[in-house]
Amino acid sequence: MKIEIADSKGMKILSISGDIDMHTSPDLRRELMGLVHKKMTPILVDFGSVTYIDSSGIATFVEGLKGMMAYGGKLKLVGIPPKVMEIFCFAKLDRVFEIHGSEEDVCNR
Amino acid sequence: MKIEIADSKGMKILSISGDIDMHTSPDLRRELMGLVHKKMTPILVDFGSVTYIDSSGIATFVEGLKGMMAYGGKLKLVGIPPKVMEIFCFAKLDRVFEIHGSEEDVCNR
Amino acid sequence: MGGMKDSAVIAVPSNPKYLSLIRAVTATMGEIYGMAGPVIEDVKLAVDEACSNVMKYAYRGDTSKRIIIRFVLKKGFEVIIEDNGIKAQPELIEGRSLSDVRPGGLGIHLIKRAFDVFAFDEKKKRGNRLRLIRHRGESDEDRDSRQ
Amino acid sequence: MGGMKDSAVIAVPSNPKYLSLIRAVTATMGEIYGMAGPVIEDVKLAVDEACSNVMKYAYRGDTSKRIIIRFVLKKGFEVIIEDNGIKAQPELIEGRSLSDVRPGGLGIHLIKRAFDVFAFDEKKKRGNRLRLIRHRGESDEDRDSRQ
Ligand SMILES: Nc1ncnc2c1ncn2[C@@H]1O[C@H](COP(=O)(O)OP(=O)(O)O)[C@@H](O)[C@H]1O
Ligand SMILES: Nc1ncnc2c1ncn2[C@@H]1O[C@H](COP(=O)(O)OP(=O)(O)O)[C@@H](O)[C@H]1O
Repeated sequence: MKIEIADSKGMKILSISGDIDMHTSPDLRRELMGLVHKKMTPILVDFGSVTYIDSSGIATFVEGLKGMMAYGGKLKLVGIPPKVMEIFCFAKLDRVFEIHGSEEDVCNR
Repeated sequence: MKIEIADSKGMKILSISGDIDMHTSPDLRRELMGLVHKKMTPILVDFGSVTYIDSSGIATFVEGLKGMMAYGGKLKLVGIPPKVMEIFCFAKLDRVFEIHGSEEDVCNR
Repeated sequence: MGGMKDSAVIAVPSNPKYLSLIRAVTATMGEIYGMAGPVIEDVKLAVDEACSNVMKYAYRGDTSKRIIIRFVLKKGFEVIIEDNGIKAQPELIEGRSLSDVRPGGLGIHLIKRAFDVFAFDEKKKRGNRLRLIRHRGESDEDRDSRQ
Repeated sequence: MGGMKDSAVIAVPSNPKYLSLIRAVTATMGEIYGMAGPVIEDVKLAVDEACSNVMKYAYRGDTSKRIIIRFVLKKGFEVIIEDNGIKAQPELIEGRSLSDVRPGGLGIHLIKRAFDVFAFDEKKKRGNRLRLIRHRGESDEDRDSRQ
């Protein structure tokens, strides 16, 4: 897994590539919670190159979202590939997160 | 590995996809030598979707070529991906086979 | 395979960096078994979750131990995961309700949607032996394992 | 990994259908070790060739036996392949000249271009234990292992 962080008009963009699992999610957690502790908003996470996610990855985003809700921040997830989207759906998180540009019919298979 | 055989103006086209290894090369051998025993020519092998080849695969094509030389048949290999081409080069077979549409500079790395 | 059953065994350190290896082996065993692509994804994730739990709960993060995973391809797709760590209390293992949004508690659900059998072997003295079995469907493709 | 060395072991039937598993494990171990992509390809092919030879020569095509492959990631990338088949005569194992065009004899060359050490362990009583080691280069990427 690799993470790139960019700035665009005050918006933080986190681009993730590769597998998110219990080995790599601690790095993701550090980056994401670093921004959350600084009360950044909005934070956009680009999932375009994510090849895999397990429950530790999902838990990391739930933690980030909860942290941001405390200060009214916005977390946007974009470009989630179908295989990964399917896990969000299974976890009933497709309505909890603000998800853009992913085929939601993956949830209704 | 999968093999599809097609006919085009008397030319036999063998399209191979997947991994060619000691498990799958017996199937390839059966198909190729079947055509060779019928003295077919030319035979065109499309490597476009081959993802891997080992020495058993290389040996199968050498056997096919030798069989065809006996009746003056022509064996043409097309669309060999760089990773696969590199093995033909290493085996010094890039000048032995009639290879079309592959980057030969793979051989001169 | 003649009389011998189709099986493979892998032993890896209890280090999360080996989860990618566990996934690669699971996926390839699924291919050898003839599973459809989406089923392979479910099974791969489930085995990853089960092994992550061994690392977290049985070994409490100690990365110097071993996990042994045996795959048996018979009528069903069977995965047996062994450790020498703290014994699990199967009656306490349960996923939390998915409508309760908080981190954690998803793994067990992901394991149980991919496998029909999730059972700890009572006979093992030290450590744990978790047996996961996915029965072969009419066609694994047709099977709708999603909730 | 603490004091324990980074290693993984896999045991598979001596059936060519498990070569895809052997390749998947080799490639993933290469990734974990930090090898560059083209090096992984060479090493994967070499391990496939060595295991194909075990199936052909040590077990003479009997698919009901076992092959055990141990990967040890230390200073070098080490692969130890064990069987219980017919003992190899290392002095008789050699690839044929590549300018002599005929089927066969390529495998040993492919193994030796990827690995610096190719040695049968004399101490093993029954069967064979082949040790392959690829030393870590300055950068595995820079290393030109091609002939
Ligand atoms: N191998 C195991 N050994 C002991 N306890 C376990 C094991 N696997 C799961 N558990 C228990 O079951 C609970 C639910 O597991 P899981 O759904 O994977 O979620 P999480 O690990 O995120 O809490 C865990 O919190 C843990 O208490
Ligand atoms: N594991 C082995 N046990 C016994 N003999 C072997 C083994 N590996 C290779 N050999 C011998 O070395 C020769 C060269 O091997 P190789 O280059 O792989 O080519 P091939 O198997 O196509 O002949 C073989 O023909 C065989 O005689």
